[in-house]
Amino acid sequence: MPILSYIDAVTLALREEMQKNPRVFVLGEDVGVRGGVFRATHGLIDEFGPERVLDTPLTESAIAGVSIGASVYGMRPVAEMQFADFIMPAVNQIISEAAKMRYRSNNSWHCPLVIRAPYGGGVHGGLYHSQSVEKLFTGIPGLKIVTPSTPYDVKGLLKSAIQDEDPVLFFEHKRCYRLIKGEVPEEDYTLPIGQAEVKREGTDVTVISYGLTLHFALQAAEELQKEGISVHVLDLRTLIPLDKEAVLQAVAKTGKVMIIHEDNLTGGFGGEVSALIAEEAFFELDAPIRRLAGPDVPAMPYSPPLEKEFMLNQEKVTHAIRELAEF
Amino acid sequence: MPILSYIDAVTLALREEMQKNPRVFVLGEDVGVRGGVFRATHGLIDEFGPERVLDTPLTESAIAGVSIGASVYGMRPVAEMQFADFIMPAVNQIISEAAKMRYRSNNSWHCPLVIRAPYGGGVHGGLYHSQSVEKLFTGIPGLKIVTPSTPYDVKGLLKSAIQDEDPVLFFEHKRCYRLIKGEVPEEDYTLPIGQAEVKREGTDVTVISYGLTLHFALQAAEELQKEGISVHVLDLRTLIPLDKEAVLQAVAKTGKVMIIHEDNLTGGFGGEVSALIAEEAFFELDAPIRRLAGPDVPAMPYSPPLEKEFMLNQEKVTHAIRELAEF
Amino acid sequence: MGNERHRELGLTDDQVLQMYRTMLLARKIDERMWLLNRAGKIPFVISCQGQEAIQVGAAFALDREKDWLCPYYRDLGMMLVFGQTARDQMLSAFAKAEDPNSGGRQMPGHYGDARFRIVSGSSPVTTQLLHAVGVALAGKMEKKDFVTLTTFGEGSSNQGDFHEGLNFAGVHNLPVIFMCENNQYAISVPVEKQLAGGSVAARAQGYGMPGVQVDGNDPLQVFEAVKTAADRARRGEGPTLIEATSYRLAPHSSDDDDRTYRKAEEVEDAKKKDSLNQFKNYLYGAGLLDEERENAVNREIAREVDEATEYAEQAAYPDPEQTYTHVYRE
Amino acid sequence: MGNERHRELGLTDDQVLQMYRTMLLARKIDERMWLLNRAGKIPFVISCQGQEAIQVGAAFALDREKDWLCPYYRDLGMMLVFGQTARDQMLSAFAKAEDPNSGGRQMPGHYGDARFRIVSGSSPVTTQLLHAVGVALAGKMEKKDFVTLTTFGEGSSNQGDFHEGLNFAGVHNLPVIFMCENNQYAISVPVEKQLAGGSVAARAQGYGMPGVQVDGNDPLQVFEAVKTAADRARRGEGPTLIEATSYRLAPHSSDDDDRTYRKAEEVEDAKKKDSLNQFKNYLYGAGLLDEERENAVNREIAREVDEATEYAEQAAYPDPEQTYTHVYRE
Ligand SMILES: Cc1ncc(C[n+]2csc(CCOP(=O)(O)OP(=O)(O)O)c2C)c(N)n1
Ligand SMILES: Cc1ncc(C[n+]2csc(CCOP(=O)(O)OP(=O)(O)O)c2C)c(N)n1
Ligand SMILES: [Mg+2]
Ligand SMILES: [Mg+2]
Repeated sequence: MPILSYIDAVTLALREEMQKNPRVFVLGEDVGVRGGVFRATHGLIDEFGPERVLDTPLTESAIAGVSIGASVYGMRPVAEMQFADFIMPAVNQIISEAAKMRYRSNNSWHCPLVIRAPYGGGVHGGLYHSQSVEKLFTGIPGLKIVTPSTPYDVKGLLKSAIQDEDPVLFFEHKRCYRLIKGEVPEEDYTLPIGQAEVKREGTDVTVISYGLTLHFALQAAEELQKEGISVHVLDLRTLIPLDKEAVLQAVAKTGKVMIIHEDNLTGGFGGEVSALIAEEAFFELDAPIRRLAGPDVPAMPYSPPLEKEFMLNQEKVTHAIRELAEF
Repeated sequence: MPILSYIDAVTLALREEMQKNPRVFVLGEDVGVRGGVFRATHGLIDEFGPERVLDTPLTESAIAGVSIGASVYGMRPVAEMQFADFIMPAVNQIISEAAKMRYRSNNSWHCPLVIRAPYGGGVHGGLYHSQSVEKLFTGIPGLKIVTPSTPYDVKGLLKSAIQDEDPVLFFEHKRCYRLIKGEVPEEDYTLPIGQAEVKREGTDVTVISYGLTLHFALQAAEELQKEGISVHVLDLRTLIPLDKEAVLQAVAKTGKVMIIHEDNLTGGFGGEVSALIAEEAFFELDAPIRRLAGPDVPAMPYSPPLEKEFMLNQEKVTHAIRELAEF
Repeated sequence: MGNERHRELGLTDDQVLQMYRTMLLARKIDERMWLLNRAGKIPFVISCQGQEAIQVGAAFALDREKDWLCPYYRDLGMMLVFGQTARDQMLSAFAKAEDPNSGGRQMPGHYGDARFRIVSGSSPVTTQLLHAVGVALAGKMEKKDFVTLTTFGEGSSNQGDFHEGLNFAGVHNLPVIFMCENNQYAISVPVEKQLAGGSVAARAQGYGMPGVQVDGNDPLQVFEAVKTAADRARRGEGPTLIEATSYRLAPHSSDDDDRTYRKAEEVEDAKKKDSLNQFKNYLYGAGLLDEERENAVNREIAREVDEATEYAEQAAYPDPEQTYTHVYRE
Repeated sequence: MGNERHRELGLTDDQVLQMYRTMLLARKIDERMWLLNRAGKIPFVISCQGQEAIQVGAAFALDREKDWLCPYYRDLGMMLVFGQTARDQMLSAFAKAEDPNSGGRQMPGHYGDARFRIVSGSSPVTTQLLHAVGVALAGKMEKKDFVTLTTFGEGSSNQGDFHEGLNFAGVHNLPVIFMCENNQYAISVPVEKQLAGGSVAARAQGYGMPGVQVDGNDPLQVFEAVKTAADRARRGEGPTLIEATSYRLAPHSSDDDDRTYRKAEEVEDAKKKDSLNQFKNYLYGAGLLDEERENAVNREIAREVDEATEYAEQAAYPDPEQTYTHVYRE
């Protein structure tokens, strides 16, 4: 199987879906000739022409709103927000419009669109090119939220997102783009949205995570294995709909739970996962539910020592899991 | 002490602060001659003139952004979003700008502004005049989020918000506006932002809530008292900063916790409160942590039977608490 | 007013009578809703009164078999032209299960009807402009020749989405018509405090598209402007901005009290220009209407409104279980 | 170019020399940053190259003791006029604790300096226009006579906040100057794909304010336009929109590769119009500069940039604990 980077899996999924369905098109800032500032849409304009690879004006609300209109008509727009931080001007269109189109029309209309957005830090992006914004949308019924961590999952889930009949926010961790590589089958496969995956089996501590921090968890698990601590790692992959069954099963495996994400602690999705567990798997628990997350400051600063302080890493994760294991 | 309605307490707090500080001014849609569509700014234009009671164009991003600029200069704008649902176009200004002004300027600049917004349902407002939007902002460090439930708290907290040196979102439950009345001292008092209050002492079940549902909890407690169930009711009053100490103490009181809010269950602030408890008061718990909240649908429908189904009420709350008490 | 104007515009006598009838039907449905509201039977009304000429004139200029609409909450007249009935309106007013717009989920005035290519709208103003641009983009991509019309108030024209929508449509030269229904108030805020420069149409130039101002009390002027814009759009010449000015004859909604911000005389003055009277006079002048025929139309419409009201009042509410459906595809 | 133009505008010989010197200093700081970036010493640069005349010309037209700025990320030249130094820029480039804009928290180019009434900016474009309107509103309320200048790119002028800001300023007749620095690209997207109608200045009419187009390679033209706008604003006559057109001589940022979307020849052509050369020639023609004096200026600036670089490179990073401070008032 070919080894692809995380971002190449994005491009591949887009290309395959565009080849298959002429109604799929991409739009966003610099997605055309430039191929995207991260190069996620590289080469698509050559293959599909400027009509299906649209450079839009610098207007996120329009990118979302026009996608809604086009998808209501029956197209399959895949919009790019250049950085997840810049999704903010589109919040009204996403929350008031996309999320509610089906519900408010009593199922007469729906808008099958995908919004891709690179999120997360560790790339010297400073306050506004490093944010995790998933928490803004996980509480909005009507949206699906996908946050893959591996190239394999990226391809399968992005293809599912494009085929989905409801609006999907597809958050790509930008630090993973070139850092994370993995096997990606050449064939046309999809992965179901709403299904978590056990990325590592273990018996002492259950880690629940997604995105970049999932990799820290896997590295930490490897490390801790040497100390005789066996870590069970669940990759949520999709935040909404949340795979509750998988979460509860993962908790039952060890009785000790650590939820990890890069988004700030307070209000982050970890709270939701924790609340689910505290309500539905309370008697499986052998220890308090721990969360390890970005600090409660407005965003990740630019200066290297501050960025480092904000970001999680293998060391911090290992330390936290070890502590919980010893609880 | 005079008995005031919840909305009259809003008006009174505004008037007092405007009298005291000439740099306090209000702005928003229809806040001038019309006195606000709910009449919260009624009479202010007569007392303070159109320069300090500004009817703005129909542009929420401008209302927030102009308030930021004015407050950076040193004014004390109190902006009204006509309905909390219409705060969405202002999300970029609130999250990217107001919340981060102090942090990003390393404390050189700050923006002491207040954004008031009527939220919540039960007023035949349909999908877009009934939403609870606090969950969009509780995960944004740099903002303070206040959600009072009584006229007394409204006056004290709104005055604190206006005097605060940081941006405050002040969410007023619109169903409370004329429904909830209470004693409000005439003197100039403030209440500290970030302090919860025990609104009723009890020993069997702890209810943690805010806004309209707090009143359902109090009514339910009254009812359940007759059945011999003693309910402890904590009113968060401020969501951010969260009064963790008060939450943990309230949990310790009974060991059984029910968190109630009108906002949707998933992603609602209840998840955060539950996670706090599951991490820091785990060994105080005698039962799973329960959440009772709005259903996970996009918003509250208009048709009476659907609105009723969506809304919590005393009956539903009583039932849920009883169940937990019997656990 | 020359009484041959409609023929010069290519409208038959039957068509203008139909226009008048639809304007009147819209007005009468609206008036009935206020009565129902004041009687405590429906919780909310938002009114088309004063804007019927704009809505009906515009809709008649479109192709009702293929064109798309992204309307706003006052467009009752337009909905009737495109195919919705008095009964549909009343089902919506009573929030009954059969309401074709939303099954009773949305407040009245929140139109949406897949049968007639009317895209579902929300309450936050001006968002629909971008949907219209998106529909138009899709049409262009699919090489269809329909046009998309979207409407909005003059207050709403100050929202960011207006700017982003017109700019996008201009850059991509899309077959979309932006029509502002300038009724001179945004709730209590008059145009002077709302709209720098005072003219919505003047903004078109900044997007390289025609900006047209018409008398919104004259359905034929509106018809002509929209027809021209639609023809232009179908020829691939891109978008047009139209500003049709009239006056909001009723309070903003049943929750409003307009006496707090405008004088009764001002409203009375505006009523003198009421498009319904003006257009009726035109039809009288053209010999298309006389007292007898007018009475017949009035009776017909009254019956239609009565029947619709009765039906809707009797109709079933949605089942509470409907609260939980259609969040996602099922 | 008549070589007396600056005197006609009320600028002394010293002042124009100072303008030139500041433009050059900005360019040289910018060039050094690219070198530092390519050498791996700083992670990011965003450039003012090609826009120095706009920034310096505009800033000279303002009152540096009382006027307010809400700039954007390319306004290095403007920052220097208002009081920031080469050292300040380098401290920011190296993200050191002493960076006056943000203590190293923000990327370079994210200006903000309370000493000089420069409001802190963010990355999301166009938000600062509304802050400028707010500052201007506050000034008007407090009966001050300062003006507020805000700048932005032509791509950014399509954001909703542009529209809402100009409209608000127009309605309230506020002393604010909106200046677009049109460098013809928004990253890879050229004006034609960005800006319906092709002109930012043309949009002013839609807000009832003057819209002025000037050659952004000529600091004197920019000076004149901003001076006129500032005088107007101080007289209480309200806002002005200015579009100053030049060209972005460097890639969008150090993360960009502009060869993927524009031809080398196009950039070369633009370089021929480089404001630094043109203005130098003007000063030569006016007898204010000769080779000797030019060399002296060059040497001075080189030293200034060297010293700034050295200082900043040696300076301390913020302490990691700084991650947690100033979220709220402490
Ligand atoms: C984004 C948003 N803000 C506020 C409102 C509340 N609101 C409803 S209608 C209205 C006034 C609209 O005025 P205009 O656009 O002129 O339309 P009109 O009602 O006069 O037809 C306002 C402020 C809203 N619906 N959406
Ligand atoms: C809201 C938002 N969307 C996207 C970006 C990413 N971005 C940064 S600069 C830029 C182009 C800006 O172009 P223009 O306004 O012309 O200014 P220029 O850089 O050319 O000076 C883009 C798309 C951003 N900073 N903010
Ligand atoms: Mg209006
Ligand atoms: Mg540019």
